[in-house]
Amino acid sequence: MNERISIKVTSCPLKLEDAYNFVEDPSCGGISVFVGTVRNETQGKKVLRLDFSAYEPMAIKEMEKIAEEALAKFSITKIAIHHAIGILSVTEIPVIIAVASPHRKDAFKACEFAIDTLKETVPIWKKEHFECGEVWVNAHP
Amino acid sequence: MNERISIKVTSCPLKLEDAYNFVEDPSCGGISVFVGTVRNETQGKKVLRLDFSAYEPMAIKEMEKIAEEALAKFSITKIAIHHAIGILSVTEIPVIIAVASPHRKDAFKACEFAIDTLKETVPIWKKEHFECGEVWVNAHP
Amino acid sequence: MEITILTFGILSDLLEKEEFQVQLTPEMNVLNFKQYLLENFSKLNGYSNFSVAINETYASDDTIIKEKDIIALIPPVSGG
Amino acid sequence: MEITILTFGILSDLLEKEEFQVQLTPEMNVLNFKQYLLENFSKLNGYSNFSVAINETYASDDTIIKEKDIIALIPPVSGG
Repeated sequence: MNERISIKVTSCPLKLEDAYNFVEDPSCGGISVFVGTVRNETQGKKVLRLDFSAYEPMAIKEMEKIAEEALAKFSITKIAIHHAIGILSVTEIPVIIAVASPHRKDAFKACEFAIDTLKETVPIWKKEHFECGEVWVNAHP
Repeated sequence: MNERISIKVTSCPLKLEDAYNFVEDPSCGGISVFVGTVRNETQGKKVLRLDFSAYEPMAIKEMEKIAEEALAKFSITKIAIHHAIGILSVTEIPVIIAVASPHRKDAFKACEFAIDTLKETVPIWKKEHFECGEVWVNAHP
Repeated sequence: MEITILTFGILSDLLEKEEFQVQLTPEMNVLNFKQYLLENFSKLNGYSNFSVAINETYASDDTIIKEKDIIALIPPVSGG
Repeated sequence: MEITILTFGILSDLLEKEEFQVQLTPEMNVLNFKQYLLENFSKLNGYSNFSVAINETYASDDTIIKEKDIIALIPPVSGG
């Protein structure tokens, strides 16, 4: 795999410093990091926890595609895309994206591109657990 | 001071987890972090280190203004703006900005607004040290 | 030909399984395969809001399904 | 009236000091103060590319300088 890319799908807790340390580079002046966190509510309903599942080998392939596309589209040096699966509670971290670039605008743009595209294409699903029931997010139009 | 704001100007090394832990919040689904790092070159010249100095009380006031303006302009929950002063080597961290919001777009926009504005208004100066000399950045038009 | 089908998310719940085999006629394309599923699996209850991946890559409606392909039914994703 | 001036960045280097006192006439505004500095401090060597802060806030050209104000000379910033 491209040494400028770090991709991970894991059932262990994600660590901010893993993604950060991977992308940090002497040639870079800025690092943009996006951290997704589990919110305590959605559309007015209290969320207890989220359960993430993935089609893991395909998810990794799609995340690699996003990283390769970000490297091609933006003047960035390194990118990390890490996603957790399994049960996560409020404030826990489903996703971390970190991008390092010589100039900061590229890092911001690439980081936003990566999370937007991940949410559209990567085969990972979350089920929201409420006090009274559960629902697959996005499953119904 | 507003409890949704963390401002710091310090001669100690900045830590990513300090800014992150301050903004993390159960109501938030996304955290955008920008980390400025010292690059090894500028305009083709090799940089050895940067020396940051500040008009500290005014810098803190201006950073507070940026944070208050970000809270007013964007739907964000918390913001941290931390800046280091003193001598920093390549890959060390002059600035960290972290923003948490219920929805990620607001965090990205506010984080970019904060770093853009900081670079325009906050009275902090850096001197670049090269192998053969040094220069105050931006001092000459 | 016998084809392995993987299901994910809401489709695992609806079909009550994460993997199963079906017998398909050769030269079937993805669009016809989706119609076949909807006609033959009443548990789907008309749920057609899914994409099809073949061998871990999104497939278009006119992709032809081949022997030994691994097919995955991909409901709308919600990662991140 | 005696006023304290703080200098930063390149201005500390040019003036070779980080703080000094000047005697200003009352009712002087910021624009006139900048002209006064350029005329009386040859070490500035015509360097006029700076802002003026009064009591830790950016001041506009027409702000009147008052007794006990603390004035800071702010060259172009380069934090971040």
